[in-house]
Amino acid sequence: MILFLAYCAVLFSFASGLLASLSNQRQCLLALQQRYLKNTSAFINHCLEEHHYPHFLRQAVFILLGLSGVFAVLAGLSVLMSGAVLTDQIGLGLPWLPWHIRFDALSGFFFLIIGIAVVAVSLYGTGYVHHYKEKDHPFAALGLFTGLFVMGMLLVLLADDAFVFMIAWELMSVASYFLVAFQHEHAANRRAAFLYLLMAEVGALAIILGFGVLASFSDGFTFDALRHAELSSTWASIAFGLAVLGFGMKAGIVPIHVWLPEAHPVAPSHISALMSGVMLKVALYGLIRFCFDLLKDVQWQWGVVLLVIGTLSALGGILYAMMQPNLKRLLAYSSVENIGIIFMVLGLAMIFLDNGHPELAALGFLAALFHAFNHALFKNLLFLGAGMIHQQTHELNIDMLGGLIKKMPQTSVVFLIGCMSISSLPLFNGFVSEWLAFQTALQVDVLDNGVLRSLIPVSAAALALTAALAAACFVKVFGLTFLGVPRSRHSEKAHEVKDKGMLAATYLLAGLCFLVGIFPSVIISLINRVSGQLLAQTLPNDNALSWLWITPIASSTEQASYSPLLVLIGAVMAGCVCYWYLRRDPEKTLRIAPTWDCGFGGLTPRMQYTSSAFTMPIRRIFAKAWIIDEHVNKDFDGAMNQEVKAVHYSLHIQDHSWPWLYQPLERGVNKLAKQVARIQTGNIRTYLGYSFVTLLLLLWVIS
Amino acid sequence: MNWLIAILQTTLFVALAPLLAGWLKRCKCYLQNRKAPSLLQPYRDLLKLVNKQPVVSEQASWLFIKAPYIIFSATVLAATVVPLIAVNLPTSASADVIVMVGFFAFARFFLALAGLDIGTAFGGMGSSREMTISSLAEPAMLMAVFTLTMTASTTNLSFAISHVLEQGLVLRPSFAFALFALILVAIAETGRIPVDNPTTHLELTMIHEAMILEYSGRHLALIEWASQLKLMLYGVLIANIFLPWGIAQTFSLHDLGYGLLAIMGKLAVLAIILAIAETLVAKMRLFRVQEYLGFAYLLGLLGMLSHIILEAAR
Amino acid sequence: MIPAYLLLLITLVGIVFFGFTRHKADMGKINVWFNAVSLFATVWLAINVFNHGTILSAEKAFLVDSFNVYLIVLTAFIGLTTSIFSAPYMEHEKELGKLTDNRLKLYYSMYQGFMLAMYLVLTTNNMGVMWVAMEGATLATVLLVSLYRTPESIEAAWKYFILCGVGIAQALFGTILLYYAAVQIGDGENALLWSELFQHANQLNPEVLQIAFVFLLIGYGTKIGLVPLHNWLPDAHSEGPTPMSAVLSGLLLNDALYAVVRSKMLVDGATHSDMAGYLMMSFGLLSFLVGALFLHRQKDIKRLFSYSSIEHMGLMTFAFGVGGSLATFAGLLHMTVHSLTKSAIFVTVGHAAQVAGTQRMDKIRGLIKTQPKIGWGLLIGTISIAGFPPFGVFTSEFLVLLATMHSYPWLTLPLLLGIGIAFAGLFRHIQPMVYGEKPEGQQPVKANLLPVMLHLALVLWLGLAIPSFLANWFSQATVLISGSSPL
Amino acid sequence: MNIESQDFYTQIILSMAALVGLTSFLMLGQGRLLRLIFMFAVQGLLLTLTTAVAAYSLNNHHLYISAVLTLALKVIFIPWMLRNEVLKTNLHRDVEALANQTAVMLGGASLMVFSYYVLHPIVQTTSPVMLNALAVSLSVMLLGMLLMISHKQAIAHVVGFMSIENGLFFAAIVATKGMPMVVELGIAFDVLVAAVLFGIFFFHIRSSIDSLDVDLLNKLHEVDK
Repeated sequence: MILFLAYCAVLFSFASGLLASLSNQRQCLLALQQRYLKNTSAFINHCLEEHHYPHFLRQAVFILLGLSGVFAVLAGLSVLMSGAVLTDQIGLGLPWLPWHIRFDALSGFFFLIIGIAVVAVSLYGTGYVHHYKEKDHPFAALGLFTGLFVMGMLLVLLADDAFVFMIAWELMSVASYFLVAFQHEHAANRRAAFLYLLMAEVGALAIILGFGVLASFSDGFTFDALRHAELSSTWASIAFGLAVLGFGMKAGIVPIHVWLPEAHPVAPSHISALMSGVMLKVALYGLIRFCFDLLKDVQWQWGVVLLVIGTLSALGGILYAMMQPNLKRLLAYSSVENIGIIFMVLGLAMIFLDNGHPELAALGFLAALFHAFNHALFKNLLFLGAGMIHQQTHELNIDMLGGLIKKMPQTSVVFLIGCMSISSLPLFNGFVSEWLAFQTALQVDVLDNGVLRSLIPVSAAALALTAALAAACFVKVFGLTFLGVPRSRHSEKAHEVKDKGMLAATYLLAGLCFLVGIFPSVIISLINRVSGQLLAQTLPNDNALSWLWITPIASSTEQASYSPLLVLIGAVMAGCVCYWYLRRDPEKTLRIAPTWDCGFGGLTPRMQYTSSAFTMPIRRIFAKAWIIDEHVNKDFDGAMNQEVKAVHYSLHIQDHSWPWLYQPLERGVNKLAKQVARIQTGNIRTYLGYSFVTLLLLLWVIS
Repeated sequence: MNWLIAILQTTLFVALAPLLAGWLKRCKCYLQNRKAPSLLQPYRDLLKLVNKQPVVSEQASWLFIKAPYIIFSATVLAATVVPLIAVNLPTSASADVIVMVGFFAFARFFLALAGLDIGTAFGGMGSSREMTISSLAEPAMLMAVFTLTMTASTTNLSFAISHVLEQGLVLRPSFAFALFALILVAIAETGRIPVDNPTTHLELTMIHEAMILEYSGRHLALIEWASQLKLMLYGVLIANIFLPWGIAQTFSLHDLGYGLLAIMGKLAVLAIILAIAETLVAKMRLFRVQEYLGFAYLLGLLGMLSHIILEAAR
Repeated sequence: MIPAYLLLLITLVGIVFFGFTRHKADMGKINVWFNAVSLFATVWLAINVFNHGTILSAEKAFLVDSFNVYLIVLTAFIGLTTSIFSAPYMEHEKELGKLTDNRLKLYYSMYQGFMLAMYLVLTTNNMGVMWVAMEGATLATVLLVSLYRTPESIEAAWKYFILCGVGIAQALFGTILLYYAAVQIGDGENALLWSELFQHANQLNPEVLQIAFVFLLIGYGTKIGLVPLHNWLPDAHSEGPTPMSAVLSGLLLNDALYAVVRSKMLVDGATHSDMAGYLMMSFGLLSFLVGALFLHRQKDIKRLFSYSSIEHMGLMTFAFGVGGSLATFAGLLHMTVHSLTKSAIFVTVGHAAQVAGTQRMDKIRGLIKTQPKIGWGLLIGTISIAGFPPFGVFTSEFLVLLATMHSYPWLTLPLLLGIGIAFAGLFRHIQPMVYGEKPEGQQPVKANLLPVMLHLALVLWLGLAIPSFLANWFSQATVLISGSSPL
Repeated sequence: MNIESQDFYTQIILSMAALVGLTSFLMLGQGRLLRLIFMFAVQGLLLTLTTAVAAYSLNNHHLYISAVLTLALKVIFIPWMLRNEVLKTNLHRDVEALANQTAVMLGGASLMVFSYYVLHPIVQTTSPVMLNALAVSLSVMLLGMLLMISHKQAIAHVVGFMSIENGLFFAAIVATKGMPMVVELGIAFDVLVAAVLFGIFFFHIRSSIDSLDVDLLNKLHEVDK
């Protein structure tokens, strides 16, 4: 039954894709209708009319997509509730290896994440894709590959053998590649798509090899077989390394993250939302499945690796994000940061697990999955918000925006909520998972290893730095985008989004962000089942997860406790009291006056702080983190060229891993190819010489 | 009963904050041999501001008007967490020290947004600098706090403090480091000399003032009050974590009164020290701040390490 | 066995017919019909084999077992689809004035001649006849490579002729040595029959067979296009008419590999060393890597894909060299999917070249905007050949990787490198061609993309699920070759 | 083994082998095309004789047919065709300057040794005669390739190609008493067609680069100059 729900989710996504691919086939459909259905209902005719058809088709496609999301949520919840492990086989694949399907708590949890995201996106989609011109950007391609993309992600979660896992994984990659290349008239997008697909390929190969290592120590590719592989710790570590490389490539950890900020922003916004919010989670799922499930006995050194990588990614991600003037690129970089945080906490979980503290491992695991969940929520929210802004202003450069809070009040509210959750302020979901992460890190005292005992707190402080920087970053985003005075005509002319669906989607996500922030224990109890199944260890005490408190470590509030609800009540009380007190007599209402301009007059929007101005102190302080080239040239004129007529300022900030990692590789391959090409001389006698020498060589070898 | 005391303690916090500010100003005046205003001057200012009609820029959005209330209540919530005169209060269980830092972040977030809302260069400058400094200060502070929480193996302040009390006077090198780090952070966070100068409005140097330049009337009052509260919060943190003696562990009237006196005494001393420091030290350039906070972070780290290596080594 | 004879007869008739036909208008369609009939014959043959297992004709001249039966059907199928594509294509070329009627006659009759040679290579049981047929294939195609009579095409044809001729001569020496080893244990007449040799393989003289294998490998390897014997391949592919490139890549290379594998089976039977395997592995790996690197420097679209053929043939050779059930199964599967995909790609490439009026890749732009079918066809085909699921190429590459991981873990690194490099090499060229705005002067052409769709659909099917009868044949062939079954 | 202990047939075969080897050596060193072709014809003739002898002494009748075929193709038709080609293009006047001829000859000699070395493992399974015959034919084949590598003229290439065929044929006759008839015929047919095609190609090549120097066929290369 539960499995049936899961299958429904997959099939509906596929169906939506297929339906979308019909968008250019109106004639054929008409022909079919005339051929077969003699007495067609008025509705069908209505749908098939010239000007209605595309509209109805889009509706139908997104409805199907939404259904798949709903079913995914249902399936996920039900499997988490029942705590069952369902397996199945489908008669596809290799003759001796049918597709193995397995649906357990872990998959269920990620089903939940994907489901929510997909529902939101499908609500949002109809309104958003409206402004694409059919001629340049055919809806057929968009819808088809969206469906396949979602289907791929769901299948990855269901896979129970290496083969179908890889098929689903690559389906996901390829489909999303086509979506990244959807607006392929810009060279930048093409380049991004190429880079993306290349990275996906390399990552996938690494993953295959990871499975290969396991498979060569066991019989067959089913996960059951792989689970029972007896590996030496060296081979296990090799497999782990390959897995981190492969899944990390997709998850976008530093320094192999460069494709991510290129690829995610150039897709249509609702796709960026799916890619950044959900696909990264699928990569995470892969890593968890590989490390905690297939490679049973985790080694703490792996944990340290993840911890270090995670810390790097978190810091690097947020620092790079700070410097981006492009809203969607910024969001993409902040995904790198969040993935980094998740990796850190997973690393902690591994360390605790191998040092014999499974309950703390469960805590770390909890924090990681919870943060994954939250990130999916608010990153989707923010990307969808960015999409609305883009749709209304045709502008993503936040130096060109501003003052939107008055033009788009509803959007601004949901976006604000997104910003607050992502910069992990109390009362919102981001804070809870970060709090749990800190709690995990603070349990370091139980460890004996001095290195770990001193390493973990440092990384905890790095986490703190990350959080603070994130807050700064999103103050910048919200402040420059929505507040202040419009900086361009586009943002001057912006209006609130008309489409109900788009607003509904964002409201849904924003509401979830808030509710999860207030009642985290609901989600936590769900995740607890996951860790129960995977680590055979839940949090020490179940009553710790009462609806009111989270006290993850001990049952009493002895060690650490957080009760969002009480906090909320307190806040509301305090707020109301002073509000009521201060607003009590009516004649002291506000007086509206022009802004104080220091008596000079003529404040212009250009006097406001821009993105690069806002982040200038950070840029000065962490100057080593980027490759900055900053130019100020002044045009002089007047007598003796003394007076400055105009000042030109240009700032270009680049990632370190371009010159250090990517360009060397590219150059190397080209050079090698150039060398190799020299054997194709064009002279036939040389060619004969080759075959001659080869013959002699082989003859000499064998005798 | 407990809840009552908790609420009482919070109100005490709110009520006493301006007094501390007044006392601090007074000390500085003595030191700089100026004629000091009365201790109650801050209260008068607040009252005056509250009764004025606020003027709001025409470019302001709803966020600008709501922000002061949010900031104030966030700070008040932070105050509920910190034990002022008594430990083991129920409110301190609802949120631990990390949440308290969270509240500060919350207030700061909205303060910075409010600064950006009007769209003047001052506001942007202020928020940019504020966010920079705080994002450097936060890890340093957490390092300092973690030293304590790892010693007491809890992040719940009141339990941590009572843990320190039970142990009695132990000379912990880690605490010395942590104390110093926390003081540095407190100075940075509350915008005192040498990081920021609350009394000047010189655009080259001002940080906090630049953000609230557009505020007036009750809004300004709330924000001022919140910042005084923040100052006091840090003071109390330092005082009660590192020398908690005198704080009430039972809720008898005698103990509570004793606790109140004790904390007031400690705060008075701290204020004097701060005043002396502010008189002696000159304000530093903005881009030296990271060295300053880096030093604070280093101290926090040293505290942590010395805890791990010297005190809890296995 | 009748269908096999029928097959050879049809193609023979085809040669003669096109040689002397009068009505030149619709030779293309007639060609399609010829191939259709041969496809029918092969299917009939396949059904027979399916029902009765291995078929050995009277006096053992022909042998159809589970190893070559599907190759035969595949050959006929690709022959048919390519002829479907070539009918309008050659018409268009004629309208462009590149060809005359007589050359078209030559083209079609040689087309049939080539098919004849292919069928003979596959069906014959006699290693000598196999050699003759292989040489015949060269002779049949060499004039087609120079069909356009441009200096380049003549140069290409000459190189093709000489290199393959010399190579094949070495293969003949290998065959003679084989015969020499055989006559020592048996009578003269049957001594070249593969079935006989295979039965008595363990009695054959190992030293002689080792030497013989070297010659056979180099000889037929020249035809497979193994580096460093590959030099003729890109020239011949790029300069000949596109349908020719399609069948060369799709069929000729496969059959050469088939010949090598047949001889390897004998050698393995005789010598109980892995010498043959190691030779094939090293050649395969070398070709794979070098082919992948060459991809990066191509300017001509057909050259590009001919190098990708080299690369894939290298992979197959490697797989057969690794031996073992998994790798062999993968090799067999890869032969199928590669020839399907590659011929489909060449079809689209041909049309793309006609759309842009050139084969230079920097002139071909914005295909999707110009003619979506061709653009998407090329893109999907490339995706499939680059080894992305759910296409069949992925399945075989997956298996090869795992098998290698199992037996020679460290060889997976070069494999990985090769796949990555090859992928980058393909896409850095393909993307700009299919995407982007259409340049002025590019006009849609009359194109029949049915073959492409058919092929890609089949490859997709093979990637998702391998039909049982095919799976049986594969596994039986695997048992024949590697001695153990993957099932 | 010493030759006097062998029967007469074997002695003939061995001397033939020696002669065939000699001819390919002469071809290798030959700069003038007409002489080259003549040498080739001589080699064909020797081959025919060998076949005839083998046919006679083993009274294996189908070898007679292959002898006739050889005569027709390799002694008469192909040399005639090549000769015409040479005369038509006035190539009989100029001598091709072979790059470091001595090295090539020495290389040829060492090849002979090499082929003995390669085929040596076979010796214990068979009579030394066979070994010698195989070795000679292998070396003839290698010398043919060397000829193609060292000569520039397309015609020389054809001669080399055909002499490789000769080597193979010699091996087939001597070592294995002739291949099965089908194969024999097939090979002969292939050689015929190949010869015809060569004729066609000479025409095409001349019409495209009006020369028969294969070094001029170098448009299709991938070395960026």
